[in-house]
This record gives sequence, structure tokens and C-alpha cells, in this order.
Amino acid sequence: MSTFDKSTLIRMLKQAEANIDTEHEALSKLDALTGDGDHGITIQRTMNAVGKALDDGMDKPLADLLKAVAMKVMMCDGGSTSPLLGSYFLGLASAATADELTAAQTAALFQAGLDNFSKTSKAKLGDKTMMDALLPATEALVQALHDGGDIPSAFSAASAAAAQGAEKTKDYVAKLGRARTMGQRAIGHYDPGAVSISHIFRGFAEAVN
Amino acid sequence: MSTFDKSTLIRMLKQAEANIDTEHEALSKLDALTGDGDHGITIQRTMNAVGKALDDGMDKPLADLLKAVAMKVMMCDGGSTSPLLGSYFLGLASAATADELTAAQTAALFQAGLDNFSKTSKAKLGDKTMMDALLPATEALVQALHDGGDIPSAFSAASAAAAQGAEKTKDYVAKLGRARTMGQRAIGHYDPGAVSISHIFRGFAEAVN
Amino acid sequence: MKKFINDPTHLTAELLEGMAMAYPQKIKLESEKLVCRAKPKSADKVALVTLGGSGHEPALQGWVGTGMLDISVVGDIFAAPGPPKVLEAFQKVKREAGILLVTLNHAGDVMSADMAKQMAEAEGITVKEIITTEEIRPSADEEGRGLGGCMLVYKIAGAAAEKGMTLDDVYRIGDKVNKNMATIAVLSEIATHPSTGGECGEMGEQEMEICAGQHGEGGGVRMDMKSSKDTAELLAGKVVEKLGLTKGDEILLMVNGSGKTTLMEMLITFRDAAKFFEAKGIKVVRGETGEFLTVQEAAGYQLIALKFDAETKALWDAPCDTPYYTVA
Amino acid sequence: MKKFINDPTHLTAELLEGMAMAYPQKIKLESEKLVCRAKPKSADKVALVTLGGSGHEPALQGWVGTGMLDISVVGDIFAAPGPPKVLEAFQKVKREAGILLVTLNHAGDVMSADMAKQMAEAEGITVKEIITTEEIRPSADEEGRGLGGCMLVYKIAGAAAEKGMTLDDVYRIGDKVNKNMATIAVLSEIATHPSTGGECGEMGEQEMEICAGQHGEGGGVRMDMKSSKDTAELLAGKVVEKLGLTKGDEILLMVNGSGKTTLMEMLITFRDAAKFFEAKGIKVVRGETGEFLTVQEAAGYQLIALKFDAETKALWDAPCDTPYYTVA
Ligand SMILES: Nc1ncnc2c1ncn2[C@@H]1O[C@H](COP(=O)(O)OP(=O)(O)O)[C@@H](O)[C@H]1O
Ligand SMILES: Nc1ncnc2c1ncn2[C@@H]1O[C@H](COP(=O)(O)OP(=O)(O)O)[C@@H](O)[C@H]1O
Ligand SMILES: [Mg+2]
Ligand SMILES: [Mg+2]
Ligand SMILES: [Mg+2]
Ligand SMILES: [Mg+2]
Repeated sequence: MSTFDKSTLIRMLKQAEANIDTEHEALSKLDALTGDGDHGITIQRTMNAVGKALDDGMDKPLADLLKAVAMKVMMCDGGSTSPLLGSYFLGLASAATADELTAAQTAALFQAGLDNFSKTSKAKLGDKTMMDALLPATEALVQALHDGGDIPSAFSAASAAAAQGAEKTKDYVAKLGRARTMGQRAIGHYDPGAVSISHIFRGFAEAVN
Repeated sequence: MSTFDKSTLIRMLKQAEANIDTEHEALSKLDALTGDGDHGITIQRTMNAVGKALDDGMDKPLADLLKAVAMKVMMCDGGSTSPLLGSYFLGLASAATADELTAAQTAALFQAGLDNFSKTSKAKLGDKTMMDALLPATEALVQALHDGGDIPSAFSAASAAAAQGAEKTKDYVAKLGRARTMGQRAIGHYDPGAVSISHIFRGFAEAVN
Repeated sequence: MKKFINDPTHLTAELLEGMAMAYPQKIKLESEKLVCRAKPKSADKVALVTLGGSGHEPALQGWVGTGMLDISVVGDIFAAPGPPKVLEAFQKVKREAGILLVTLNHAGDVMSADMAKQMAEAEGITVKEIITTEEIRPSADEEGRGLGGCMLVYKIAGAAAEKGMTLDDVYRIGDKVNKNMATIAVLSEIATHPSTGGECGEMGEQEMEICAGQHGEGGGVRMDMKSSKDTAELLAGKVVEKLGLTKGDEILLMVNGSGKTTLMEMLITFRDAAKFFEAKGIKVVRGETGEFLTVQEAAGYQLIALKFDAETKALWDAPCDTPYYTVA
Repeated sequence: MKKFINDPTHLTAELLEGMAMAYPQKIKLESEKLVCRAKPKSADKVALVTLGGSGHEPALQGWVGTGMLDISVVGDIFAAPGPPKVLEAFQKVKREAGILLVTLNHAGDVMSADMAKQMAEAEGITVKEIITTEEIRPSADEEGRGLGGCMLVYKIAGAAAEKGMTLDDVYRIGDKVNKNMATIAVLSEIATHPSTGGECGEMGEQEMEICAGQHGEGGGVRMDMKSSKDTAELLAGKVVEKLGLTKGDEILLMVNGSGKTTLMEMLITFRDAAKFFEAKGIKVVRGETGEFLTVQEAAGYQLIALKFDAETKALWDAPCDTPYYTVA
């Protein structure tokens, strides 16, 4: 497969949701080490909201569907997760110019997601946040599509980059989020939000491969 | 020794205090099983108040000394223990007609203690309270003195009767005090107050033997 | 026992000092263990006195102030204060209008109060006494202890006294509250004695006890731990029975946490109990949820209900101003 | 985890229902997670809104009512509510006089508030925001979180709003409170998450942590458990430093228990801290000791102090009437 359309994106998000359903307990345990122990709950609640919004809005044009997803995500009490992913989906929605997208448009879609996420997040690379997975994943995706890669291999590259980014958070001191106050003691622990993003991108890759 | 005087009574009470100092932790543990776990604290506090009042009032006539003891006992926050033993000492004081007492007067002294204790206590034999030790101890003492026994053997008899009385509380359901509400579940546990009284009478016997 | 304390033998003295320092506008400490109003009530009004051991904060001294208690005579941890100190309180507030003494039904408190009353009478001081016995026991012929419901007597009789009612009326109203209220306790984890660190009793991993006392002295009925709803309905059912509540009755409902139980649990419990009453047509017209009479870090709560009439309801709503209960 | 709860996924909904049923004279619940005043404030006065996760009862919704908050937007356990719900609160109280939003400095709350404010502005609703950051951190260049001190902002800015002051003034006063207050937390036992039963962090048998956060997320300084006095003096010393308190200054001192810590310990702590301040000539002119912002059954407390001036002191004393804080 090499086209990217609404149904592809729906399949990708559903697979991401399934991965989070599997991983949420481990994610809460990670958050217990550097935060308040609830990230598994909030990310699962958020991804389930995504799934629900997709089911309810199947027939809408992609932009409207993504806007509905964003609203649903922001409606759930997701701590940091819900405004961050809400912003991400609003960003995606803003670039969803059609229900079927070219490679360049697909790259632009995910770039817009990252851009709007960044506005809310304000995180830089190395701050030990979701950004550490989302930024390299998006860059890898955009680069691969720009270099003419097909959809499956582009998302595989993105997934690998997200996983690598999440892995690196182990060595960081947190600059944002609840873990900020832990200082050096955060070193050695993964950032749960970054790990979530890597599970989500792994889901994207699994859905198209 | 066969006379009973103020200094004898002081020695007896001091020995009783020493016994309670040794036993207070075990008494709190008993109270934890059927009450609120503080009887060791309250009886020790009470007996220490007795010791303190004796030291402070050595030179007073016996009746005044016992009144001072009673006030000091009642001034300490002793839960059930402080009004009960306060009444006991007030009773003793009321019959302390001289600083040196005949056998008959000694019997009357302890009988008066029991009588005034009973007014506050209202307990009957078998109610699983201090009464179960104090009543038989006093009866044995009075009987022995009446039968012409000397002071040491009379207090030995009283001590044995107190111990036996305390032992029996194991088989009783409590009718008064905090253990009242335990019903059948109190069976198998000693009443801490009765055990205290037996330690006190053991001290009396030790002091004169 | 991991606690923020200093000398375990000075707990009561230090906590009272702390309360007096935190609320100097409302209370003051006299002769070490008498907690008195900062601004005494005028002498033509009935005075309210109570007594009891410490370790149950904010009870009882937390309710000294306008519209509630005049003096709380504080004993050491879980231990009734001795009779002379109670007498001292009577001497301090003696007045023509008279004194109402409220005693919780526990052996030590009752005996201390009794001796103090006799001493007061010998000095010509008149004291009327209400012994609170509102606890629901497993069998109806057992006499109940005095649990958290005392707070309702202080509040309502206190408001009556503040209004200038006679001792007879204040007594009548307080007695009516005692007779129309019911408290039932549930315990799921037992307290430690803060001076000795000893546990007051023992309890299984998945066990709870209803009709439990305040200190883990037992005497209740043990059963498997239940959900909030099942527990609340079990307890509320016994309240309905004891007070003979029927459709149209109006009640005050109070959930009084024992210490460790979170306010979250108490609020959920309030909801479950209130729904149970409402389903029977019994109207929950006033409510309180929080820690009133605690027992250190015991887990569990007391469900307290009062069947209102117009008089007690109006007095419940009357203003009061104490460190731990204020009505604006 | 032995708790009186029902469905662990409905904790927040049920506890809010319980609070609304217990205090219908003071609050009402709208669209599930907006806790609003039972009698709305008149439209010519500034409205106060706040937001935050549940699990910290009685905070934050326990302070909705006359003289304090107009709406508390409640998120699920320890989780900020999403932006649209905050927007809904703004829409509900929008008015010429304006809205003051008080946000505690935690990542989720700040981001949610920020998005909601942008949405509100797009609709022409003006909102001024105070982000509370009064926490004392181990090093002075770290930005503090918003802990229990928020209650002081609600009370004092709320009183200003109730008096009919302009948004600028209400903001100025609230901001002054934020800048003149300090909170330092000590934690000795960690909470469990009430939905998952998981422990939020870990802590040694004889360990305590100062500058600890609200949920056991760490970031403080660990040390051996200390006595009440030593702990209180350590914390109070840091408060003196942060607020630059000197002889003659007047402060409000608050000891806010985290959940498991008994009121006995808090009162002893209040005494020890107050004596420390008084010895330096700093006058503790107002006090509060109790559970304000809790974290389930965590043990420990927050020591909160506000350096008063005449304006903030008078507003602190102004009447208010909410479920969990009342000034007569
Ligand atoms: N400003 C931010 N930018 C990106 N990610 C952030 C930011 N703040 C927090 N996060 C992420 O949020 C995660 C925690 O999410 P969650 O546990 O749901 O929220 P909370 O911290 O409010 O409990 C962190 O692991 C981190 O990855
Ligand atoms: N009415 C009574 N008569 C005699 N002894 C009593 C009575 N009530 C209680 N007691 C005694 O008091 C003991 C408990 O004393 P203590 O623990 O000091 O007081 P509290 O029960 O108030 O905590 C009981 O073991 C019992 O022996
Ligand atoms: Mg978290
Ligand atoms: Mg006892
Ligand atoms: Mg006791
Ligand atoms: Mg959270």
C-alpha cells in the first residue's frame, strides 16, 4: 500500500489504541517512579476517547473527524496528556485538506500535528517529555516521505525513531512535567509520555505493514 | 511483725507501685485485647501518683495522707482507673482513725476502702472488673485478721485470693467497663484491672513478708 | 509508628497548646487541661461542659466556642480526666442559670463525671447531666456507648443555651437529641495508641467490623469487607430501624471519618447512605461529611443520624463559631 | 487497598455527587464536573474559577461558596480536567466584571488552563489568570509548584471579589498573596492511587522527604524521620528565608495534613512551628490546622505561611460560607 487516506489513518489510530490498552499498566508503573502514577490511566482514557470519536464520526470528512477526535480527547481528564494530544489532533485536523492525501500532504499533516503540539508543550528535545519521541518520529516520517519512501516504510522509520527517542529519555533530567522536580534522580527512568508516543507510532507502523 | 502502722502501709504501697512499674507493658497488652490498650499506662500513672503523694506527705497523719493520695490519684487522667482507685483511697482515709491500727481496725480500714470503691464501681462479682480481685482479697484479709492471723499471713491470704480472683476473670463475660460490648468474645482474656489489683495485693504481701 | 511527635508522654499538653495557639480568637487554655472560650458567655446563660480523653481530635475541645461548648475538660489519650478537674470546670462556670454537663457513655467518663457532680453538689453548684448513649448495638437490649453524636448535642443544646433558654429547656432539648439520634460505627483498620505505639486490637486483611467501638475494643460484628454502597446500606438500615424512621421524616445525616479513611470515601458513603434514605422517602435535609471524632489512624467511619423536629432543626442551623465547627 | 468505594472508575463522579448531596445549601453540581455555588454571585462582581484533579478532598471544590470560589472545574483523580470543561465554566460565569482564574502550577493544569483561556478569548470572554507557584524548592532557582497555598488565594481574592472590587484589584490582591506566601511539604508515607491501588513512589521505613510534592512524585530531599519539633523548625526556617520574614512581621500559619497524619500531630506541629516564629519576633496572628488539600492516605503535611499586610489580613477575616471553610 502506498496511498494514505482516511481509512488508513483510522486503522493506524485503532492499532495505536490497542497497543496502549496492552501497555497501560506498565505505563502507570513508569509514572509512579517519576510522576504521580497515573499516565497509563490517562493515556488509555485518551486513546479510548480517540477510538470512540472515530467510531462515532466515521462518515465525516477527515478534517471534521480529526476535530471531533481532538474535542473528545480534550474532554477527558487526562492530566497533561489530554491538552497535549488534543493539540496534536487539532494540528492534524488543520492540515487534513482532503480524505485522501499525497505523500507530501501526508508529511504536511503530521508536521502540522507536531507544530500545534509544540505550541502547547513548549518542550525542547531532551526535556524528558513526549516531545523526545514525537519530534524524531515526525522528522523521520517527513524525511522518508520526502525521499520517496512508501507509507509502510515511512511509518516503520517513524516508529523506530520514536522508540529510539523514548529510549534516550532514560538518560535525561526532566525539564517539564511532574518529573521536573526530581532533578538527577530522574536519570535511569524512562519518561512515560515518550514511551506512550513510541507505542502509538509502533501501532501506526503495524497497521500499515 | 504483727502491728500495722502508717510506715507499713507506705512500704506496702511502694512495693505495689514497684510491681506495677514492672508489669505495665503486659497490662496494656491485656487491655488491647478487650479494651483500648491503655490500662498499663493508667494504672502506672495512678500508682506513681500514689508514690509521689506518699513522698510529699510522709509527715501527715495517716487519714490526711490517704486523702492526699486519693486527690493525687483522681487528678491524674486514669480513665476508669483514677475514679475507682480514688474512691478506694477516700474509703481507706475515712477509716484511718489513727496512725497505728489494731488488727480489727486494719480490717475495718480495708473494708472501708472496698465499700467506697463499690459505690463508684457498682460492679458485682463476675462482672469481669477490678472487683473480681478486690472483693475476694478484702474478704480474705478481713477473715484472716478476724481469725487472729498476723499481718504477714493475712496479706499473703489476701494476695492469694486476689490472684485467684483475677485468674477467674478469664472465664467471664464483661458486664461493665469497655470490655462490656465484647460479649462472649471476652471469654479467654484476663481483665486487666483485676490483674492489676492482684499485682497490688502481691506487693502488699511482699512488703510485709 | 512513624509520627511527627515529640515526647510521647506530653502529647496531650502539646496538642492543646497547639490548638490554643492556632485559634486564640476562639479558645484559651486554663489550668493546663481546661479548654475554655476566649470570650466567656454572659453569666445569665446556661453553661455547657463536657469531658473526655484526648486522641480523638478535633473532638471534643475543637467545639468550644460561641454557640457550642463553654468548657471541655480534657483527659490524656483515651483516658477520662479525673474528677477534680471536672469539678474545677464547674467552679469556673458556676452560675444561677445552671450548668449542663454532657458525658459520653464510657466507664471512666461516667464515673469521673459522677464523682465530680457529687463534689459540686456538696459545694452548692447545680449540674444537670446528659449521658449520650446513641450507639447502635448488635442487640437492642444492650446499652449503647456515646460516640460522635455528642457533637449534635453540643451544637443543638449549645444553640439553645446561647439563645438564653433555661436549664430545664436546654436539658430537655439535649435529651431529645440524644434520644432521637443514632450512631453506628464501622471499622476496617485499627488505631495505634500514640504513646505506646501498641495496636488497639487486631483485624484481618479483608475483615471489617460493624457496631465497633471507638478504639478497637471490639464488641461488634465482624464480616468481610464490603463496598461503600453495601456498607452504607447495611448501616443506614439499622439507623432506620433504631430511630423508627418513616416516609416524610426529616433527618440530619453525618459521616464521621475515623482517621485514615479518606474524605473521598466518606463523600461516596454519604451519597450511598443518602440515596438509601431518600429511596425510603426519608428526607436528608442537612448533611456533614468529615472528621469530627477520630481515633488516630483507624480506618472506618461512624454513620450518625438525627431525626429532626422544627425545634432541633432551627437550632442546628443557628450560628456558632468554634475552631472546628462554624455556622455562618 | 482496603477502601469504602464502589466502582474504581466512578470515584470522582460519586464523591462529587456526595458533596452536592451533603451541602445542597452551599453548592450544586452542573454538567457532572463543574461544582458551582448554590446561589450564584451577583453578576456585577468578579467571578473566581479554578481547576484541578480530584483525590485531594476537600480541595478544591470544597471551597466553592460565598466569599470564595464561584466554580471549581474538577478533573478525575490527580488529572487536570480537559480544556473544554474549563471553557464551559468560563461561559457559565462570563460577565462584564470579568473572571479571575486561579491555576496551580502543575503541567496538566497549566496547559489545560492555557488552551481554555485561548478558546475563551476567541469568544470574547476576558479571563485573568494567577498561576500559584508558592512551593519552596530545594534550590532557589527552581520554579515552585502550586500546593495548598491556593486556598489562601481563593479566600483572600474571593473576599475581594465579594466586596465588589474590580478585576484589576482582585488580580492584584491574589497575585500579592501568591508572592507573599510559601508552602513546604514533608512526606513520610506515600499515597496509593485510589483507582489502581498502585503506590505513587516508594519510601523507606525511617525516611522522610522535605520539599516533596503532592503525589509522591519526588524531587525533594530525603532524610531520617525527625521529631515534630525538629521537622517543624527545619521547614519554618526555610519559610523565614523564602519570605524574608523579620521581627515584627505578621503571618498566617497553616498546617495542612496530607491524609494519614493525625490532627494530634498537626496541632503539635503547629505549636512547634509557631514557637519557632514567635522566638524570632515574627507574630503568628492567624492560624489554621487541619486537612485542606490532602493526597489520599499519604502521611505528612504542608506548612503554609502568608506574610500579611493590612489589606490581606482584613480580607482573610471576611466572612465566607463554603462546605469546608466557613468564617462567621
Ligand atoms: N510540556 C510538556 N510537553 C510534552 N510532554 C509533557 C509536558 N508535560 C508533561 N508531559 C508528558 O506528560 C507525561 C505525564 O502524563 P500524565 O501522567 O498523563 O499527566 P500528569 O503528569 O498530569 O499526571 C510525562 O511523562 C511527559 O511525557
Ligand atoms: N465499674 C467498674 N468497676 C470496677 N472496675 C472497672 C469498672 N469499669 C472498668 N473497670 C476496670 O477498669 C479497667 C480498665 O481500666 P483502664 O484501661 O485504665 O480504663 P479505660 O477502660 O477507661 O481505658 C478494666 O479492666 C476493669 O477492670
Ligand atoms: Mg501522571
Ligand atoms: Mg483502657
Ligand atoms: Mg482508656
Ligand atoms: Mg496526574
